[in-house]
Amino acid sequence: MRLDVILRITAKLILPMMLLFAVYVQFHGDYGPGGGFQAGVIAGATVILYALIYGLGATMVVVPVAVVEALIPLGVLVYAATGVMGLLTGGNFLDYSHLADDEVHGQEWGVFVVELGVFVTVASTMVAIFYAVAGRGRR
Amino acid sequence: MKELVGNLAAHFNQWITVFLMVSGLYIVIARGNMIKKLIGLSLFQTSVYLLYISPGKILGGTAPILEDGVSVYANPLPHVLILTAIVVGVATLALGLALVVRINEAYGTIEEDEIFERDTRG
Amino acid sequence: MMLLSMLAVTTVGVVRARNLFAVAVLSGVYSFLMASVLIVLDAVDVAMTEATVGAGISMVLVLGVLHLTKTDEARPVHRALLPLFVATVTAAILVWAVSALPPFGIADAPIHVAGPDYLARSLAETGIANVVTSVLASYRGFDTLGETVVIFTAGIAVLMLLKRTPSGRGGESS
Amino acid sequence: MREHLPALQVLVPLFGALLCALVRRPRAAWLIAAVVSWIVPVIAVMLLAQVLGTGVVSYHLGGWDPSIGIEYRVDALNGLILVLVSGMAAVIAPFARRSVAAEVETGRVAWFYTMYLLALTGLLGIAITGDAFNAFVFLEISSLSSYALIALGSHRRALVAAYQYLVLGTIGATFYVIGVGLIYVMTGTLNLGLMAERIGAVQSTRPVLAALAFITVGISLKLALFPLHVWLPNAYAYAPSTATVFMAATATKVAIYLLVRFLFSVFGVGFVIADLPVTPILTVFSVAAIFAAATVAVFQSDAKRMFAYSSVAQVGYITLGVALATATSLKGGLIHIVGHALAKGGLFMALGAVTMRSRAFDIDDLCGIGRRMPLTMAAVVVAGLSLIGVPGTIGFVSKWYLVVAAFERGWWWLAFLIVASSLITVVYIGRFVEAAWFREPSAAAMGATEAPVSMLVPIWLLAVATVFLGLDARLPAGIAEQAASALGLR
Repeated sequence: MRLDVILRITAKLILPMMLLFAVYVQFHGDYGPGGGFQAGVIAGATVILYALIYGLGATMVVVPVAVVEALIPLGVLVYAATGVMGLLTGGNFLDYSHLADDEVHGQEWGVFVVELGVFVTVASTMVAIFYAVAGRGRR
Repeated sequence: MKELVGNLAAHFNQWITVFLMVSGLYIVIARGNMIKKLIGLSLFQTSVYLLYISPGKILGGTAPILEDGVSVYANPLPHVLILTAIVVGVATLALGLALVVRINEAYGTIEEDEIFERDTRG
Repeated sequence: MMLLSMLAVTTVGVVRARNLFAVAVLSGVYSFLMASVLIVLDAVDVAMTEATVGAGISMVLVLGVLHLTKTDEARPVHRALLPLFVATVTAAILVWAVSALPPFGIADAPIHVAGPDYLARSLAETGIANVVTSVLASYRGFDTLGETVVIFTAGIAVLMLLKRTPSGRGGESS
Repeated sequence: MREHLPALQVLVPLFGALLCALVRRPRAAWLIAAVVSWIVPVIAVMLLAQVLGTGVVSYHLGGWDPSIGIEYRVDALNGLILVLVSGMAAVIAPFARRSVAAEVETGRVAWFYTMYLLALTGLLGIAITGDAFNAFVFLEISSLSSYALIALGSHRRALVAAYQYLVLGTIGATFYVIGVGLIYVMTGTLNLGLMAERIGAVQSTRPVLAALAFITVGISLKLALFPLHVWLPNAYAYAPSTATVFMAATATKVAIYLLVRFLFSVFGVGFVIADLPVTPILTVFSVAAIFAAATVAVFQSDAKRMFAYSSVAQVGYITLGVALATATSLKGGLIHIVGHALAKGGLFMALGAVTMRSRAFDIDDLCGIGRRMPLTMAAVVVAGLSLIGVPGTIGFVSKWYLVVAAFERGWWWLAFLIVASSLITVVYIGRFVEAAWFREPSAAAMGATEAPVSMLVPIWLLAVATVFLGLDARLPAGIAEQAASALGLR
């Protein structure tokens, strides 16, 4: 049990750091290595680590299954909808140039939102697969 | 012989790439264990990364993140392609492993020979 | 070169080992070595992804599934002549082809000369310094949309196969 | 909106798949799938009309020039494929509702339609794209969703079939990526059009030759060219009926399109056919497929497996049309793509209806089923006649062009083989029809009743189409001719 206490307290310290790192990787993708996919993997891993330490039940309260499963298509939807915005603002599909007043800003916005969509799908897929495998158990 | 050695040095990374690829492919075809096959498959896919990335490198260049004072960068396009390939690879692996779990439940084994045996018997 | 040789050695280990845990761990080692090679080749984004995916997700997935199945590989009952033949032929064609590729690391290889000049355009057109990001999300954004759809497909497919549904059977086959 | 049709062609099914995954209700999911399946052929027909009217349609995704971005490019060849794939989807939609409800458990129906729409997205994406790597991404979307669809079959062998397809399909896709990578390193582009322009300068270098080999083998795995077909019979036999119909009618066809695109557009007819022994090699494998697979089909006891082996044989006719590489032969191959999609789609649909009503798969258990389900089984006869190539059906038209193409080359033995192979088709179709119509009903057949209207209409639509296009093949022949001449075939 003592080990368990150490584990729980260490986890309390590490998990927020991991999430913070995920956020850093997400937003720093414009200037250094990283982006939605890598950040999504880290965020997903954070939830999985939480589940390993605090148990599946506790995790499913914080991150409910239904939410996770809805987020998988929502991430793709955010990406594709950004593309359609390009189409509606007078460009081609996935043309971000007209999303803001000038083209460069439009591109920056487009890339930002699109990476967010990738993040959502990647993180939620990882967690959903983990839930499904964990719910299966050994037979 | 000298030519061969010269070629080996110039293309060392590509020769290794070929070795990795073929080893992965060999595991996939030769082995009967379904998990081992999948690992071989991802080895095979991973080795392709080098085929794309190493021609993109320029000696004396740096990573394609623009900075003042640097003029030679590696070609960014192969990197993007391989990022996509990595994702495809892990997606395939996940689906394959899910199938293995279900096969193990349905047959009680993940060895191909035993599965075929059980199917023909019953 | 050291790294590449280590990669080759690890691969031999993966081929030979029969304990699947060992194979899983070795493939994790392989991924880390691959990531190091990729850094040497200036592909930092790819290296980061390979490390998180190969040594992270893949290994967790394999270990998780091994937990549900058994962990030792059976000895093969038949001889592996055909696979050896296929592998040898593939290797021969690849070596034959690859040894005629342009030499490593030169700047006037066709891939650079004929290739599109993302490096010159990225900052001016998208304001993004990491050219990999701008190519990924904008110039070839449609590939990345496809990539996200691949993740979505795999995610739903795994759920469909493994999740127990309320209606009971949990996908057992009769 | 008209200029955005190429993007919408792929986006409509994609959004449909996302909605299905969000809604999760079986009936709503079917409705979404049906609406999507009826919109996509409209888009495809409009695109094809545009191509035939004003020439090639090009669409720059993200507004970037094809040299740096991704281009969608529609000409007569892939316009035809788009119409075929989306048209088959439209016919399958009404059939799917009852069949899926009967074969897939309720909790997974919405996911089934998600996967189905993703497979459709993937196939349309491969067909429409003008970018070699983008084709790989969409190939994987369609492949992954196909593996999942097959695994939903009710027998445990469906899982093994899906696994085997996954392994071989991934090897095929990786071979394709290796090939594309080698060309990319030599030409510096991924755009198919630019590749075609630049490949001339490096066409006889070793990497490009190896790329040709890798791409051909890789795609051949996906299109199930004998002897790389081993995944197909089990996959078709154990997948849910709707999935079998969809894959048999579309998936291998799109792979064949990709092969044609690479051989004739990218590498170029002059190089591939004149300088390399592609014609003899591909001819040998095609003829082997036609005879070996048809012979195996004769000895199958499971009806679905029998028609699955028949598919391997029919793919042989199409690749034969590609191998001979003349305008006439490609016309034969393309018409055979259409004809086989219609006939085999109809046959597998009829089998799906039979499965739903009788729960039997073996031909011996289906004896006398014709008396209980006369309308379904009459359609089987019509579609079977087209598969054999009886005059008056589209199957005859395509084989006619193939025979003519063989004579043009002076290969009279090949013409003889094509005609002779039809006799094997007569044997296995005849065996099934004889059992269904002329034998005393078995226990399973006695319990069956005629298929519901929602299944009969699509089945008969396809059966009638094989006859209609058999009597008047001007439309597909005209499009195929334009496609062949655009590829530089004479």
